Amino acid sequence: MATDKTNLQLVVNGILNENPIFRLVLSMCPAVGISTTVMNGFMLGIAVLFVQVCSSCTIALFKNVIHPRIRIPTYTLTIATWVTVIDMVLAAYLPEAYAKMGIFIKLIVAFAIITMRLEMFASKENINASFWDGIGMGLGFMLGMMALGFVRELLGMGTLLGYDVLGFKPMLFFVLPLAGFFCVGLMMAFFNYIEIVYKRAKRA
Amino acid sequence: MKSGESVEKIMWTVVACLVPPLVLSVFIFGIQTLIITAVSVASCVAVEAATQKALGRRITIGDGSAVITGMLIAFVIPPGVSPLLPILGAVMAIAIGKHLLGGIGYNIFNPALLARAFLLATFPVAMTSAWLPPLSDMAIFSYLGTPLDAIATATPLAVLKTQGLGAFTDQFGVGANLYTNFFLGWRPGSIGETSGLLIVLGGLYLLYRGYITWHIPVTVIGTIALLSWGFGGETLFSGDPLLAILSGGALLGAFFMANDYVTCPTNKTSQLIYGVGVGALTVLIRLKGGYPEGICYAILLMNPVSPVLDGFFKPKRFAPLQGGAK
Amino acid sequence: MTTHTIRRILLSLALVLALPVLAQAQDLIAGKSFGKAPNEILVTFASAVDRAAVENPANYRVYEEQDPDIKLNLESVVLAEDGKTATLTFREPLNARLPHVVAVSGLAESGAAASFKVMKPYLGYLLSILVGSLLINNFVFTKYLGLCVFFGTSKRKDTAKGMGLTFTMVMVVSAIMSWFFYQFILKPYGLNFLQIVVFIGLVSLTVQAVDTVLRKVNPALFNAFGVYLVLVIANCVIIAVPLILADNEYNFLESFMLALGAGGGFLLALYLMSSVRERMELANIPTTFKGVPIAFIVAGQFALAFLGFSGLTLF
Amino acid sequence: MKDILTIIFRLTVACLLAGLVMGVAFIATNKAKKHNIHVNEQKVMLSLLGYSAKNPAPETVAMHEVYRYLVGEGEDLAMGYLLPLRDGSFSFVTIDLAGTFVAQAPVAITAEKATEAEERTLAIGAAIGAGKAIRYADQTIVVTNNGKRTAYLLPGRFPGFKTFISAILALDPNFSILGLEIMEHEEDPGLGGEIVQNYFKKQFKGKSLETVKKLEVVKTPLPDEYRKALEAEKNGLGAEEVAGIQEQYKDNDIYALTGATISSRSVTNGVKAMVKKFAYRLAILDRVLVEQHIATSF
Repeated sequence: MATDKTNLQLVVNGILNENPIFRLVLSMCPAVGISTTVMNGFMLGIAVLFVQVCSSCTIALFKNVIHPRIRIPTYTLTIATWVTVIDMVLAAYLPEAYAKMGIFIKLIVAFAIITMRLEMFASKENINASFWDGIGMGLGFMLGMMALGFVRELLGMGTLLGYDVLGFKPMLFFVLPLAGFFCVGLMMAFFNYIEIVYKRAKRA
Repeated sequence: MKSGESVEKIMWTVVACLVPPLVLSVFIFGIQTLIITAVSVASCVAVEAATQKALGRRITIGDGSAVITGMLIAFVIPPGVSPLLPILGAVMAIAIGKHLLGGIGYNIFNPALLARAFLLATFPVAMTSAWLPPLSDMAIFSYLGTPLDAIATATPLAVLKTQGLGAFTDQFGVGANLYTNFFLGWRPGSIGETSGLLIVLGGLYLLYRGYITWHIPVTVIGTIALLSWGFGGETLFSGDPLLAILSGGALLGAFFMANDYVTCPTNKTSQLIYGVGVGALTVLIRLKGGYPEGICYAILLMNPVSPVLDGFFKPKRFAPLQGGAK
Repeated sequence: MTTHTIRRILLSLALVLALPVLAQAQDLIAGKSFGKAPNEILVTFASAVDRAAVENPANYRVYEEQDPDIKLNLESVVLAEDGKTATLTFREPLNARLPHVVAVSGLAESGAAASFKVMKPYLGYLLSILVGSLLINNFVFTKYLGLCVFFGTSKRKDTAKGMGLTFTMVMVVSAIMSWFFYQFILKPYGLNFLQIVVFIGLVSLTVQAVDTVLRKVNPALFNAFGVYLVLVIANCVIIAVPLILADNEYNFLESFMLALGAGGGFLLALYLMSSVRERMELANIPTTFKGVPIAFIVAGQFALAFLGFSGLTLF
Repeated sequence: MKDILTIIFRLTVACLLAGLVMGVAFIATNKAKKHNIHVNEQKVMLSLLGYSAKNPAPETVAMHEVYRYLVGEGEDLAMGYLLPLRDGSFSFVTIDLAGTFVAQAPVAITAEKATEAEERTLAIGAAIGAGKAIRYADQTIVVTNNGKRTAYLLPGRFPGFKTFISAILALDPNFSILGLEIMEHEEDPGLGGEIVQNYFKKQFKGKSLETVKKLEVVKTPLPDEYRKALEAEKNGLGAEEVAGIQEQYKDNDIYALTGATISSRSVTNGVKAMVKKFAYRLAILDRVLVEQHIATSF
C-alpha cells in the first residue's frame, strides 16, 4: 500500500488534520509541563522532529527485515536510540536549553505519537513518504508547542522569545506549569469551535 | 436541600447572613473592603450573565448564586488588593469553574475557593501580604489611595508560621484579651477571617432555618480543634484549640463553604467523613504545609472526594441536585 | 579500574570498622534527637550520670557530619530532674536537615567517651519520599507526567481502578529492576548514556512478564487488566521513575518508596478524576468543550487544589 | 524453532546497530559536553568578578582550583587539600581537625585530569598510601592577578524552602562578598523563585566578613532607592550613584522577598555558613602553607 498523498499534503496533514497535540491528543505531558515559552516549545519540537524523522526513516528502510512478532520492541529500540542521540547532542551543545527541558527530552521515548506513526505509517510506506510524514508530525508537534508557548509567554511574562514585548507581566499564572492544563483545554476547544464554524460555512 | 423552600429564597438568606460580617469589616478595615466586595459581586454577576448568554442558556442572575460566590471571593482575599483581582477571580470561579462544567449544580470545586487558589498562584505577593491592620479610630476612609507597601501587615496565622509563638503573642496579646479580639474581629485578615461571632451567628441562623445541617460544620470545627490541641503545641496535647478555631478562615469555611450543597456529599455518613477530612487537611497544611492557612485548600482537596464518598455509601447512582451552587 | 575497585572496598571496610565505635556509644546513650527549638539537641543517657560532668559544655564536641573541623558553639547543657535527659543548647540554630555528630568525653567515673550521630529518623525520611511522590509531587497534577493515559483511562471508575493497580504493580517491579541495573551495571562501567534504552527495555520486559504470568496464573484477572498492560509502556511516568532514581542516586528502599508513591499517586489521581468524570456525564457541557478539553480544564482545577500540598514537610 | 532463531538473530543485529549509533554519538559529544559545562561555569565566575564580553579578563588573571577532602584513618578524621603548586605539579596536604599540619604528599596528576573527580580520587589515593579513605568535600577557586590573590570563588549548596539551592559566591581577599549567583533552585515561581533577581542577590554585594557574621533577614520593605541601585542595569543608573547607595546600605541586613521569608532566610543562612566556614579554614590552610614553606601557585 502506498499513500496517494503528495509530500506537501503529508506535511500539512501532520500540522492541521492530525495535529499531534490538538487533534490526536497525544504527547500531552510536555504540552502541559514545559510549553511555558516559545523557545522551550521550539527546542522540544526540534528534538521530537529529529526523533520522529530518524525513526520513521529507519523503520521504513528496514521494514522488510523486521520480524512481525518483535515489531513493537524494534520500534521502541529505534526510538530509544535516536532519543539517546539527541539527548547527548543537546546536553553537549546547548546545555542551557537542555537544563530547561529537564527530564522531558528523555521522556520523548515514551511519546505515544512516535510509536503510533511508526506502526501506522512508516512500517507500510516507502522512505520518502515516511520522511515527509515524519516532518509533518514533528512540525505539527513543534507548532502546537510554539502556539502554546506563544500564549503562555506573552500572558505570563510579557515577552516573546525572550524579548520584552508588553513591558509588564500580565499574569504570572500562565508561566506556572499547571496553567498548561487550562491553556491546552481552552485552545483545544478553540480549535473545535473553528472546525464547527468552518464546516458550517462550507455547507452554506 | 432538605427544606421545601425555593432556591432563590435560600440563596438570598445566605447573602443576608454574610452582610453583618461585611458591615463590621468596613468599620475594622475601612471602606476599602466594601469596594472590593462590590467589585467582586458585580463582576461575578456580569460574568454569569455573559457566559450564560454566550452559551445560549437562560440567564439566572436573579437566583443569588453568583452574588454569593462574589461575596465569598471577597471574603477570602486580602482587603488591600487591587480591584482587578476579584474581577479575574470571578472569571475563574463563574466561567471556568462553573459554567464550562455545565452550569449551576454541576461544578466540582467550590467556585469561590477555586478563585482564591487561582489568585494565590497568580498574585502570590499581593495575596499573601495585602492585609490591612485594624483601624483604631473608625476613620473608615484612611486607607484609600495609600500605596500597599506602606500599610501591609501580616495575619496572625502567618506571624505564627514564619516568626513563631513569641512574635505572635507580642503582636496579638495573650489569654482572654486575645480570644475576645479574635472573636470580635479586631485583627488583620480577610473579611471572612475577622469576626468569628458574626460568622457563627449567620451559620446558626442557617442551621435554625434548616438550610444547612450540623454534620459538616461540627465535624470540621471539631477535627480542627482536636488535632490542633493534639499536635499544635510544643509537646503532644498542649495546643490551643480555641485559638485554632478563631484564627484564619476556619469558621467561615466550616459554615459557608465546606457545606456548599453542590460540592459536598449528599449522604449523612459521607458528610461526617468529609468534614473530618477537611478538618484534618486544614490542620496538616497549617502545621506542616507551605501556607499559613489551610482550610481553602483542604476544602478544594475534599471536593472531588465527595462523589467517591457518595458512591461508597449510596450504591445507587445519584443525579446532581438542581441548583444550590454557592 | 582495579585500584578503583580496591579503593571502594577499602572505603566500605573503613565504614564497617567504624561501626563498633558507634555501637559502643549505644551502651551509654539511650536516645538522641533534635529538640523542639531549632537550637537544641536532646540526649538521653542509659543510666544516671554525673551531673557536673554532663553539664560541662567543655566535655562535648558537636559538629555537622560533613564539617568535622568546625565545632559548633555549645551554649549550655542542662540535665533534667531525672538525671538522664540532657538538653544541649547551641548559640545558633542548627540545620536539622544535616546529620550532626556529638562526641562526649569524661562522663562517668571511668572517663567513658561516646560519639554518636544525631539525625532525623530514617523511617521518617522514607515516609516523606512516599508521601512526597504520592501527594506533594503527585506525578499527574504537579509533575504533569503520564497525561495521555490519564485522560484516556479516566472515563470510568472501573477502568481507572484497573489501570491504576496494574500500573502501580508494573511500576514497582520495573523501578526495582532498573535500580539494580543502574547501580551495578550502568554506573560502575560508565554506561550512563545507555540509560534510556536500558530503562525502556526493562519496562517492556516487565510488562511482557506480567502479561505472561497473569495469563497463565489468573486468567480472570488477565481479562480484567490485560488491556491496560499495553498502555503502560506508552506512559511516561513509568520511564520517568527510573530516570529520577538515577538522577537522585536513591538507595534501594528509597527507590521502592518513590515507585510506590508514584504508582499510588497515579491511582489516586485516576480514581478521583474518573469519579468526577462519571458525575460530569449528566452535565450540560458546551459542545466545543465536550470530551478531552473539559477533562483538561477539570485536571487544571485539580492541579490548583493540589497546590495546597506544596511546601509540605512532614518529617 | 527456526522462527525463534531468526527473531533472536535480528534482534541482536538491531541491538548491535543501535549500540553502534549510540556509541558513535557518545564519543562524538562527550568531550564537547564536558568542555561546554566548564566554559559555562567559567563565564558565570568571571561575571561575578566583574568581567564580561565587553570587559574581558586580562591575561594576567588566573584561576587555581583547590579541592578539599575528608581523610579518614580508622576513626580519626582530618582535612585534606589538593593544591596546585607553583611548578605546575600538585600536592596533597593533610591537616588535622585542630589545625596542625600532618603530612604532605606529591600527587601525580596533570592539570587537565585534575578537573575530573574520578581521576583525582585515584591519584590522591595512590599518593597518601593505603589504609586511608578519602571523601570529596568541596572546591574553592582562588583567583589571582599577576600572582596576587584578588578573589575566592566558592561553589556551594544549601537547603532552600523546597529543595536544595546551589550557588556560587565570590569573596575578595578580606572575605567581603563580591557577588552571589544562584545556579539551581526549585523555589516557587514568583515567590521564593525571586532569589535569582538582582534586587535580592545583589544585596549581598559589599558585605564585609563582620557584617556577614551577624547578617539577619528583615521583613521591612526594600527601600525604593536601594532597589533602583540594585537593578541599575535595568534602569541605567550611573555607576557612581549606585556605588553611593550601595555604600549607604552595605552594613544593613538582607531585606526579605515579599511573601518568601523562608527562602530569603535560607539563602542568607547558606551564604553566612559558607563565608564563615571558608574564612576559618583558609586561615588555617594559609598558616600551614607558610609554616611548611609550601609554594602554591596562588
